[in-house]
Parts: sequence; C-alpha cells; structure tokens
Amino acid sequence: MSHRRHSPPEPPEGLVELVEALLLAHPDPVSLEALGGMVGQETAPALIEAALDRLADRYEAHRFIQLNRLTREGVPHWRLVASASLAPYLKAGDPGRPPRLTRAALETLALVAWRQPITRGEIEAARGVAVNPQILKQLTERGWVRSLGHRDTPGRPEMLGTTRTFLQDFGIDSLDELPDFERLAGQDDIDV
Amino acid sequence: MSHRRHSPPEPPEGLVELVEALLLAHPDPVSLEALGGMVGQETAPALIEAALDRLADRYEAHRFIQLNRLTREGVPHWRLVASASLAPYLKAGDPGRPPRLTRAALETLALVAWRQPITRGEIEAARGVAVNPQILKQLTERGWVRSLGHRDTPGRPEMLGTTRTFLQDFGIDSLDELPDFERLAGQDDIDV
Amino acid sequence: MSSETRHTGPSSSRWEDATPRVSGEPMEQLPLDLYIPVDALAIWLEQFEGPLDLLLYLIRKHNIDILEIPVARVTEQYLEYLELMKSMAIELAAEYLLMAAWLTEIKSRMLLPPEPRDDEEEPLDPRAELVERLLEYERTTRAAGWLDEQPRRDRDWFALEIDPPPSLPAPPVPADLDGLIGAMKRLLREGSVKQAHHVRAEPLSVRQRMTSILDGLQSGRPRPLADFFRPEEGRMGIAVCTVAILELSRTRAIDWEQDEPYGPVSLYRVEVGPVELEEDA
Repeated sequence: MSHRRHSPPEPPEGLVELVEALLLAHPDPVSLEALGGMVGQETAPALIEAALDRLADRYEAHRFIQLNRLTREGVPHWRLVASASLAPYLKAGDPGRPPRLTRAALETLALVAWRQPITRGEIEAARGVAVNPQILKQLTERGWVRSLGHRDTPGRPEMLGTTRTFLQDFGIDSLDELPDFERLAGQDDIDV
Repeated sequence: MSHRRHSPPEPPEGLVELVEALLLAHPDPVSLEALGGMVGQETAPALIEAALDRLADRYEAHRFIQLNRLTREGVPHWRLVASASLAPYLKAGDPGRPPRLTRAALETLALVAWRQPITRGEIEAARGVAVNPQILKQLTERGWVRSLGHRDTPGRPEMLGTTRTFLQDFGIDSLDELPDFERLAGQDDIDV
Repeated sequence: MSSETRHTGPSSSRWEDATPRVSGEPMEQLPLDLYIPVDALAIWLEQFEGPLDLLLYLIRKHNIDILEIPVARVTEQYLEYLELMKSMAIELAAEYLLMAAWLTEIKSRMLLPPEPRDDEEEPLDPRAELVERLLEYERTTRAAGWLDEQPRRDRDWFALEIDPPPSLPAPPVPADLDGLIGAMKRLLREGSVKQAHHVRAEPLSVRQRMTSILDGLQSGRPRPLADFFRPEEGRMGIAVCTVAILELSRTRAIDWEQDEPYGPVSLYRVEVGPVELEEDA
C-alpha cells in the first residue's frame, strides 16, 4: 500500500475520515476513481491515495477490521471488512449463521460454477452419488445458485447456474476468472 | 452517553474494537444484551457499556460517522450511521455499481409481501431483531411498502403492505404469483 | 481442505506401516490400521463422498497411473473397503454396489480378447469410461478445493456497513425477485416466521384480499359488507373474502357496524391514527 511513498503528501485528517466513511457507506469495493468522484475534483488523486495509505496503517493495528485492496476488472478497489477473527463472536450472537460448507456442497457448487447450465442429473453423474436436496436448498438460500430455466428435453430438467452474489461472496471478478476445469485433473501430463 | 460514569471501568482496547466491528457488521441496531451474547458471558455488561461510551467519544470527534443510541421497545440499541455531512458526497458520487438491497431489507420486504398486512412488531418477532427504521424508510421511499392504517390494539400499531409499484418492479401480476409458504418451506423443495 | 491432503486420507501416516490383517487373515493390502479406534475408523470411512471418491483414494494412495488401472487389484481393494464399511454398519448408498458390479464387469472384460471392431481403430479399452469418470470427478474435487481456498464472505471476511445519513434519499435499488424469495426461504428455514405468526396453510390470496379490503376502506367511511364480495369469483372467492374479513376483524384492523337488527352490515377501518409512512402514489 505504501509503494508510492516517494514524498507522501500529507492528507488532512478530514479527508481520511471522509474516505473512511465513504468506504463504510459502500459495502461493495470502491475504486479510486469513484472515491475521487465523491470527494470532489479539487482533491488530487494522490491525496486520496495518501488517505487510503493512512487508513490502511490505522486498520493494520485494528484487531477485527481491515482495509482490503482488490482488483476488479483490472482496477484496484478498496473496501473495509471485518476479518475472520470476528467469526466466533458473530456466530455466538446468531447460531443460525450459515454453517460451514461440506465437501459435498462445495463439489456441487463447483460443478454448477464450472459446468453451468447443469442439471441435477448431470451433477449426480459427475459425483457418482445422488444429490442431497438439502445441499441445493442451502446453496440457493445463500443466494449462490439459481434456476436458469428448464431444458427442452424429456422430463424438462431444471438447469442450474451461479449468481452475482456467488461471485461477490467468493471474491471472483467474473466466471472467466475460474481456473480452467480441464487443467484441474491430477496428472498434468495427461491429455484426455 | 457518560451519565453512568461514577467510576467507569476501563474497557480493554480489544473490547472497544470488538464492539465497533460487531456494530458495523450488523445491519440492524444492536442491544446491549445482544452485544453481551456475542462478546461472551465472561465480560460484564458494565464493561461493554464502557466500551460503547469509549466508542461514542471517539465518533463524537469523527466528522462523518456517529454512534446513534436509539430506543426500541424500551430497550436501548446502538448503531453506527453516517452523519448528515456525508450526504452531499454520497450524492456526488456514482460508485459505478448499482446499490443492492441488504439482507435485512430483503427479509423485511419479503415479510411485508407474504404476510401483509403486517405490523412492525410482527416483523421484529419474525426476524428476531429490531427493525431498522432506515430500512422501512428506504422501502417506502422506493414506493414498494405503504401504510394500510392502524390496528385497534394497544399501541395502535401500523399495518404495512406492498404497493402496485412493488408488483410492477418485481415483474409479477399479482401477489398470488409469489410461491406460497408450503412450497417454500417444503423439505424436498429443490425448485430453485 | 485441499484435494491433495484428502486423498492421502486423514490418518494415512498411522496405518501405512501396519501389519496387513483383516479378520485375522493377512492380506496383500490392508485398507486400515487396526489401531485406529473403531469409532474413528467409522467416521473416516463415512467421509467418502461416494464410490468415485473411494476409488480415486485407492488409486492415489498406491500411486497408480490412472490410465493404467490394475482393475483386478483395485476391485479387490474396493470390495474390501465395502466389506469393512458394512461391518461397521455404515449404510452404503446403492451407488457403491453399482460400482462394484461395474468394476467386476470391467475386470472380466479385461480377461477376454478385445472385441473385433468394424473399422481399423484400436480396440476400446474396457476401462476408458471409468477413467474418464474418475478424471472428471477429480477435477470436481480440485475445483471444490479451489473454491474453498478463496476468501469467502461470512467465513473469511464480513461486510461492514454504516447506515446512510438520514437526510439522503434512498438510492433506487433494483428489484430482485430471486433475492426476495431467497430471503423468505431463509426466514422459513430459521423457523422464526412460523413461530411468530402461527402460519397455517394460509393462502396468499387471503393476504392479498386483506390488503385490498383495507384499500377499499381507505376513506375511513363505513362501506356495506356486500361491496367486498365479488360474485364472479364463485364460492372460492367468497370464502377467501370471508376469511380475509374475519382475519382483519380478529386483529382489530377493521370493525363492523349494524344500525338495526338484521339491517345491512357495514365495515369500517378503525380510526386512522397519524400515518407515519407515506401512502403509495
């Protein structure tokens, strides 16, 4: 975050607080350009970057909150999030918080993500076991999987796909960012 | 906020940061009891109150964020909100991404849609948390939720329902088109 | 959990060097260490996600080239595991037995001379389909592992948010029907809705009618009961309307009025207090 600090401009405290509040008012990652648009044209981008540096330093010392820098469509974005260390406390307050994903759920989600549109029958064929309806229910309730309509084949099976929430929650920019499925097989020297 | 300070206990910095993160991670106002449940039984409520005092002092000095104390059903709740001074900056900026309904807003709207006419108390009972007034304001200003009058029971609670705009915006002809409870709750319902 | 560690098995180091022995009989390859407590063994066995997972584990454990599976040996081991799982009273999905049958079939076809084919192509390897399915499943586990490693919301990070300032009009959020239905499902799953509202199988049409009756009483002036029934809706419609009116009366949202015995009944909305929310335009 401090790679630009040749002679860092000194951001006024008000600007640091403004950037902090703007980030907290936008739970989705915000780009420097968007921050500039909100702060106003008369503030140089370098000054906003300096304010972000300052914030990063400040939250580095915070036990539960951190400033994330992530790349979205090739452009750096920032957002303030709570770290995993907050998880046990949130769980204590709300036992209904999403349970951890089982292997079966992760494999089902992976097939939906990589192979969409995919039907339940195709998921079962790939995993070699029946799909537990609870798993699809869980994935739908978390807003990661949705129906893409029905396939025009006998039985009109439902086609499943992933949602935008899935990308956001897993921090994936777009489906193109998923690693190539064919290359995920165990022995790299095999071409099948 | 400092009315209890006879001999204020000294909250450890970690607790102040924990309470801060918990307030920011919860979309709804949080009560002292709820905070206690999350922080853990071994922390005395007086210590959590002291941490809230400390936070209030800190945000008093913040130009764009403040700690609000509001009363819900006679119980004090806390919530970190943007100050009015942030409004012009938020208006100025186009963050580039369309805003989304928060989970709390979606749940509130869902309850109004399926259970109308419904009172605020009933929404709170169903969700198990206090209704954030900002959410009702947002849903009303958006033209999706409206008042249907008051119920002649103690407190004369207001009844809420959805509007024609709600139907139009969500692309449904009538409320009958929403899936019914039995289907939504069905154990083996995998129609996503 | 990454797929690599998974396929060496959670307790591999403890049983690799064990005396190979099942039911007292020494065996060429013993699946499991007798020192593993029975409970732990059962839990470990239950972790297999199905026959493909178990097969893949056996293949990886012995560093077998997946393209040159020694079917006879692998089948034997597979069946040993099945026996072990049965002996631990683990309920085996039908797919495990299907796979056993398939493996046996492949094994016997391997013993036969390759079927003559019409064209000049190489004879089909009886294992080809099995290999393809194993590779596909392995890719799936790797993909799942990759997903699991991504920093995930509500596990590795949590969204933080302050409320918008009170003076700011709410931004026009887009309508999201999927999200709305998902939210209702979540509430139902958590069970809070049922407890709080004694939701019987109350059809939505009753709810809708309750809203439209309140609409009809918008003015606050009484209206004859008959106004609210629509004969064209038939008996079902009248029933829905009656239930809606009774429900509204029960919750004290509306009241009845009758000037004289046997006179016309009117409905009126209970006195309208200060309306906090704006009316729909």
